[in-house]
Amino acid sequence: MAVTAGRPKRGALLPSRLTDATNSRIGSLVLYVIRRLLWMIPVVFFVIVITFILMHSAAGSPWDKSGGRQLSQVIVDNLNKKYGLDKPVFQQFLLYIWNVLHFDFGLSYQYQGKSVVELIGGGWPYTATIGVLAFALIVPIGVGLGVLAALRQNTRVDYATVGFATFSASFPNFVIGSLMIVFFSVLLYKWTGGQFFLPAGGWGLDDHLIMPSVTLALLPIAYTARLTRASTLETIRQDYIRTAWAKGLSERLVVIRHVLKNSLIPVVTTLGPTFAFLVTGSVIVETVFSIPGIGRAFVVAVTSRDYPMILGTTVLFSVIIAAANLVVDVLYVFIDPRVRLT
Amino acid sequence: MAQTLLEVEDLHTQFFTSRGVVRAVDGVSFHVDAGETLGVVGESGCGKTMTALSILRLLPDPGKIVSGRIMFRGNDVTKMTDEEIRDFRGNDVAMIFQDPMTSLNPVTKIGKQIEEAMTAHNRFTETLARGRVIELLKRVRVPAAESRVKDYPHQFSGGMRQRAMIAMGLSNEPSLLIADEPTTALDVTVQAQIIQLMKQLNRELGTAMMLITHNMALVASLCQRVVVMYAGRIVEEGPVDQIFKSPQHPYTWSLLRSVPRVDESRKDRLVSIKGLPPDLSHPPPGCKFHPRCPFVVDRCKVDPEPSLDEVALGQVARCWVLMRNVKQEDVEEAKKSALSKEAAEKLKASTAEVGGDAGG
Amino acid sequence: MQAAERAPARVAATDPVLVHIKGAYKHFPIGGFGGLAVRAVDGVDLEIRRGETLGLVGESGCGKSTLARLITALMPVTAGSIMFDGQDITRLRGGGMRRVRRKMQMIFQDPFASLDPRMTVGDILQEPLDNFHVGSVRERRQRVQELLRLVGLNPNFTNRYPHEFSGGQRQRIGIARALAVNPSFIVCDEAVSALDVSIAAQIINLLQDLQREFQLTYLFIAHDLAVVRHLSDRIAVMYLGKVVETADRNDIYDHPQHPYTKALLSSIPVPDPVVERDRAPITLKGEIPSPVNPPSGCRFHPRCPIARVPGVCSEVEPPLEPHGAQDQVAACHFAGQA
Amino acid sequence: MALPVAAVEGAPIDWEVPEQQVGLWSDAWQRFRRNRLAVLGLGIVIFLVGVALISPLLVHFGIIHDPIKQQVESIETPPGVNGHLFGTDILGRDTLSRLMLGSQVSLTVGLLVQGIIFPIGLAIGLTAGYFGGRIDNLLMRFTDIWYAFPDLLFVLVVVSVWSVNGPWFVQLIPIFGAIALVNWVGLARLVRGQVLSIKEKEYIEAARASGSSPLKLILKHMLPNSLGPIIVTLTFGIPNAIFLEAVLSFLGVGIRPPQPTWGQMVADGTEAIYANPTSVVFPAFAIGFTLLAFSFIGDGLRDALDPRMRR
Repeated sequence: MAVTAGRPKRGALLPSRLTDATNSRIGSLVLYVIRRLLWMIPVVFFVIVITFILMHSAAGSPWDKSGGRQLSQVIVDNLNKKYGLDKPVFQQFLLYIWNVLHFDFGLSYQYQGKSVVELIGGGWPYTATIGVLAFALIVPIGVGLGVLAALRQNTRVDYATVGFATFSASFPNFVIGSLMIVFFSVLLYKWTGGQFFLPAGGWGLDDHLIMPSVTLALLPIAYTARLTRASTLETIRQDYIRTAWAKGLSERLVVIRHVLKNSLIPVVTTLGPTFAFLVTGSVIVETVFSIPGIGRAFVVAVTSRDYPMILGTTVLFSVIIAAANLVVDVLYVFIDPRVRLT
Repeated sequence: MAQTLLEVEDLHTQFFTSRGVVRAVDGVSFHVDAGETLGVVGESGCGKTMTALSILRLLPDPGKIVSGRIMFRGNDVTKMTDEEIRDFRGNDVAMIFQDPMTSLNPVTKIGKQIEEAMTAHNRFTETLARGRVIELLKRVRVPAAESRVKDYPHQFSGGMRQRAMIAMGLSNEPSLLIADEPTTALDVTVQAQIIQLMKQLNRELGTAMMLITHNMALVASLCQRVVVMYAGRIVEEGPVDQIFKSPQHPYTWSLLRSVPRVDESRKDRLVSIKGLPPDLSHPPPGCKFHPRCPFVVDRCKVDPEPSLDEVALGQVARCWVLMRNVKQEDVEEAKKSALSKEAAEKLKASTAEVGGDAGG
Repeated sequence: MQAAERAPARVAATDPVLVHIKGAYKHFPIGGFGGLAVRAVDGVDLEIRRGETLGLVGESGCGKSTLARLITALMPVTAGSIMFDGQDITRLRGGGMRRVRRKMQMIFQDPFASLDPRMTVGDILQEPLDNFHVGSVRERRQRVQELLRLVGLNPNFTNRYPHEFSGGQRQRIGIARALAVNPSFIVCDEAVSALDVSIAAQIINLLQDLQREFQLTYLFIAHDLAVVRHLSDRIAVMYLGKVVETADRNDIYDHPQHPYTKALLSSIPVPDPVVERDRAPITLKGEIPSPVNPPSGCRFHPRCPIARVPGVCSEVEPPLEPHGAQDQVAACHFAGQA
Repeated sequence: MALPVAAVEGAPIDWEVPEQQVGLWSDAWQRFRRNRLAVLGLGIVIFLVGVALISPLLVHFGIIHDPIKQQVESIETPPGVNGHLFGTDILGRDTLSRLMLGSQVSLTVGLLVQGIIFPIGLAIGLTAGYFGGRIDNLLMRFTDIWYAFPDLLFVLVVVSVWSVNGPWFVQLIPIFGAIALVNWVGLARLVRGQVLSIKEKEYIEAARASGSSPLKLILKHMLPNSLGPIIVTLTFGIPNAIFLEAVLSFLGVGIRPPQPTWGQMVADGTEAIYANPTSVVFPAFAIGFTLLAFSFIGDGLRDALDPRMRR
C-alpha cells in the first residue's frame, strides 16, 4: 500500500555541502514551489493518459453491462454519439484534455444526465470530513505513541505500542471495518439490549463518524507510531544528544529541544504517503460503512464501467496526492535547515 | 602545590553485555590539579573515553560505574542525585567531543545551542546569556561572530564547529574541561589552529584540562602530566618531560616509537606493537600487556599484575621489567622485520612460473 | 650539515620515470546553472620514478584521492594525459587497459569498506588472479595462501569473511590483494590513516618490507606529513587541486619553498615536549576555499602569510618552477621568502 | 592444499585464529531463528501453504465439506453445529472449507506477484543504478508520476477493464499484472538506491582496480550486497499483494465465484452481519493473521539482515 511503499522522496532535495544557501532561501523556496507546481502538470497529464489508454483498451463497450441485458445496436449507437465515443480515440482524448482544462470532466455514463463534476461535488463533503477526522487522529496519536514507546524502551508501554502497531498494520482496513461493525454494532447492540452501539453505516455528523474515521486512521497511526519510535531511538543514540546531556540540560529539555526536533523530521516526510493512503483508503471505508462519498462512487463507477467518472476521480485523487507531497516537501524544507533546494 | 580539583579513586566501569562483563575501566586512580593540563593516552578501546564519560556519568547504555569514587571539590560524583549531576555537568566540568560534525544538533542554531548551555544552570538570564554567546564565539576566534550565531551547524566548517563546541564548553567557566580527541577529525592546519587556541585559553582562563588522545605529539604540545592507559588500567603516569624522555613501561615506549616524527629523517624502523589490545571481557592473566610485549619475561605471564610503583620522581609504572632494564639488542630485536621471507621467495617463484608480462 | 645524518636516497634523480602525469584535470559537474563544477584536480604535472616512493600530502579536499583514481584509471580524466611505462593510459580501452591494470594496484583507506563483506578472504584475493587468468586454479589457490602468509596472516584463513578480522588484519588482506598479480606500482591512498597508532606502525613497516622485497614503486597518499616523510623518497604537496611543491623529503623539510608547505610542516606537533615548548607554528588564516570557485591568481593567496594583495599573487597564477635545492620545484611568486 | 602452520618460520604477526567462522548469510539465519515471532510467522505460512495444497484433495475425498455446494437446509448454521466447525454462510456453504480453499488465492497472489516483480525491479533498478544516465532519469521521472497515482485505484481500474473468464488462476492473471505494475517501481527504486550506495564503496573500486568487468561487478559484488534489503522488501510485498487481492474481492471486482476467496467471504458475511456475525469474523481473522505472519517474517528478516546488527 502507499504507506509501506512511501519512502521520503528527496530527489530534488540534497543536503547542502558545497555552498551556503542561506541568503536567498525564501526566494529559492518560492522558485522551488513554482517548479514543483509546474511539474504537477505533466504528472497529471500522464495519469490521464494512462487511465485513458487503459479504459480504451478494455474489451467490449461500456454499455455491455448496462442493466444486465443486451442493448439494441441503435441505442448503443445513440449512446456512443451522445458521449462522443463514435469519434476516433485520439480525438476523444484531445477533446477530453480540452474539457478538463475548462473543469469539465464530462457526463457520467451511470447516472445519466449528471456531470462528473456534480457527482464528485456531491460526494466530496463526506470523503473530506472522514479524511480530515482521520488525519486529526493520526498525527497526535501516532507520534505520541511512538515517542512514548521509544523513551520507555523495553517497558510495558513500549511492548504494548509495538504490539498494537504490528497488529493494526497487518489487518487491512476493510477487515478492521467489518470487525468493528461486528463488535460495536452487532454484538454491542445485543449485549446492551440496544442501549449502546455504533451505527454500521449511513451518514450523520455524530456517532456515524467514529468507526469510519477510526478505521481509516488505524493503519497510518500504526505506521506513524512505528516510524516515530524507530527514528526517536535512532536520534537518542546520536552524538549531539550526548552533547545536550553534557551541557547539563534536564531530561525534559533534552527530549523536547534535541530529540523530538530531529526525530520528527522523517515522520513529516511520510505524511505525503499517509495522505495518499487516506485517499485510497476512502474507497474501502466508504464501501464498508455505506457512506455516499467519492470513494464509494468510484467503486460503483468501476463496476459499471462509468469511464468519465473513473477518469475524473482518478485525476482528482492524483492531484490531491501530488499536492500533499508538495506540501510535505515544502514543510520539510522548513523543519530541516540542512535541506538545500536545487 | 596546586589544589586538587578532581580525584578519581579506584574507578571500575563495566559493561554488562550478552557476551560477558566488559571491564572498560578497571581500577583507575588519578587526579587533576586546578589549572593543569593532564593527558590521557592509549590506543582506542583502552578505556580513556569511558573514564571521561564516567566522570560526567554519561556512560552509554549497558555501562555502569561499579565501584570507586570520583571526588570533585570534595563531592562524590558517583553519589550525586539526578538534579545535582545535572547541575554539575557543563557547569563544573564541561566536555568536548571528538567529532564536531556529529556533536552539534543539526537543526538548532549555533548561538541557541551555546546559549542553552548557559541558561541550563541559572547562572545567566536568557538576555545575558544571549549577549555572552557572541563574546564567547569571539573568544574562540570565530570570525564574524555577530552574524554566525544565527547559522546552523552545517554552515560551519569542521574547525569552526569545534571552536563552537569549545565556546559551549567554556560558557559556564567550568573549572575542568574534558576534551576527547578534540582534533582527530580535523585537518592538520585546522588542528594547529585548535591546539593553539586551547593553549591560549588554558593560559588566559586557567581552566584545568583533561586531554584524551592517542596522539603523543598532541600530549607533548599541550600537557604537563600524562596518564598512559592500557586495557582499562593505568600503566604509567608522570610529568610529560619524564615520560617522553624515559618511558619505563614497554607500552609507553612502544607508543612513542610507533609514530614517525616529522622533524626526523628516516633512520629507524617504527616499533609496531604486535597483535591487538585484549578483549576486555576476557583479559589475559598477569600483566595485561604481556601477550604483546616485546620484552616479556616468564614472570609477566604468571604473577599477578604488578602494582604502579614509583620509578622516578613523580613517575610511576606498572611493569616487572621496566625499560631501563631492557638490553639494547632486545630493543633492536623489537624493531626487526616480521616479513615471511619464505613466503616472499615462494611468491616470487610462482610469479616467474605464471607471471607473464607482469614481472617486476 | 644535515647531509651526514640523512639516509641516502635509494633512487637517483636520473632514474627513468614510471608514471608521468601531464596537465591532468578532473572536474565534477555539480549541475545547476552556469556549468559549475568541483575542480578536484585542476592541472597537475607530476612524475613518479621507478622504484621510488612518492609521498603526496595535502588536506582533505585538495584532490589527492581523486588524483590517485585518475592514475589508476578508476576515473576518466577531464583533460590531460597520464603516461604509465610510456603508454598513455587515458586512451587505453579493453585489453590494453587490462594489461596496464595488472601492473598497478591500489591499497585503500578504509579497511572496513574496501573488502566485500559477502566474499571470503580467499575469494577476495583470488579475484584479481581470476580476472587476469593467472596460472591454473590450483596455482591460484596456492598463491592466495602464500599471499596471506606474506602479509603475516594465517594461510588457512581463506574461507573466513572480512568481518571476522580486525582493522589491521583487514588492511593486510587489502595489501595482499594489491600484491596478488605482482604489480610494479602500488598507490596507497591513506592506507594507514584509519588505523590505530600501533597498527599503523605494523602496516608502515610491512609496506617498507614489501617494497624492498619486490622492488615496488609507491605513490603514498596521506594527510599526515610525518608518516609521509618517514616512507617517501620525494614528497609532493597539493593544495586545492594543484601541486604546489615537489622535492626530496629532506629538502622539503629543511627548506620548504612554498609558504603552504612551510605552514603545513610547522603545524604538525612533534612527540617531544622539549621541542614543542619552542616550536612556533605558522597558523594559517581561515580554511581551505571551495574547489568550486578557487581564488584567482595563486590559490593560496587568501591564506598566505607572504602574499602581496592586491598584486601579483591575486592576479597571476604561479607556475611550478625550480626553486631551492636541486630537483625541487614550487609554484610561488615569492618562493623561499617568508 | 593447506600448508601446515608449523612449517612457517619468521614469527608471523597476526596468527591467532578468529573466534568462529560464520558466513553472513548463516549468521543472519542464526539471528532470524532466535526471533520467536519470525519463526512463528514462518510456521503459520508453512501451515497455510500445506492447507492450500491439500485442501482440494480433502474436498475430493469428502474429508471436508464441498465449499461450493449450497445447502438450503443448513443456511447460516452457527459454528460447531452439524459438523460445520466454523458454521456456514448465507447460502449454506461450509465456512471452514471455503476458508481453506480461499488460502489458495491469497497465497498464490502473495507469492507469485513477488516472483514477477523481482526480475523486473531488479533488472531496471540495477541498470538505472549502475549505468545511470537516461535510463536512470526515465526511471526517476516515472517514479514521480507513479507516486502521484493512487495505487489501489489503478489496480481497480486495470482489473475491471482487463477481466478475463476462466478458472480462478486464469482470472488471477490481470490481478497479477495490475499489482505487479504498481509495485515494481518501488523495488526498482530500492535496487537503484542500493546500487548507487554500493557503487561508492571502496570494495567496488578495489574490484575494478583488480580488473573486474562491469558484469562481474554487478553479479559478484553489487547483487549479493543489495540482496538483504531486496529480500526484506519482497517479503513485505507479500502481505501487500494479498491485501490488494482481498480488497478487490471484497469490492466485487476480483476472482468471481464459485472459487472462494477471503475478501469475497468478508463481503458476503457483511451482507448477513446481524444474523450471523461469525461469517465475517472467520475470514477477517484469516486475512489478518496471514498478513501478520508475513510481517513477522519481514520484521525478522529485516533485523537479521540489518548490517548494524552484525557483530
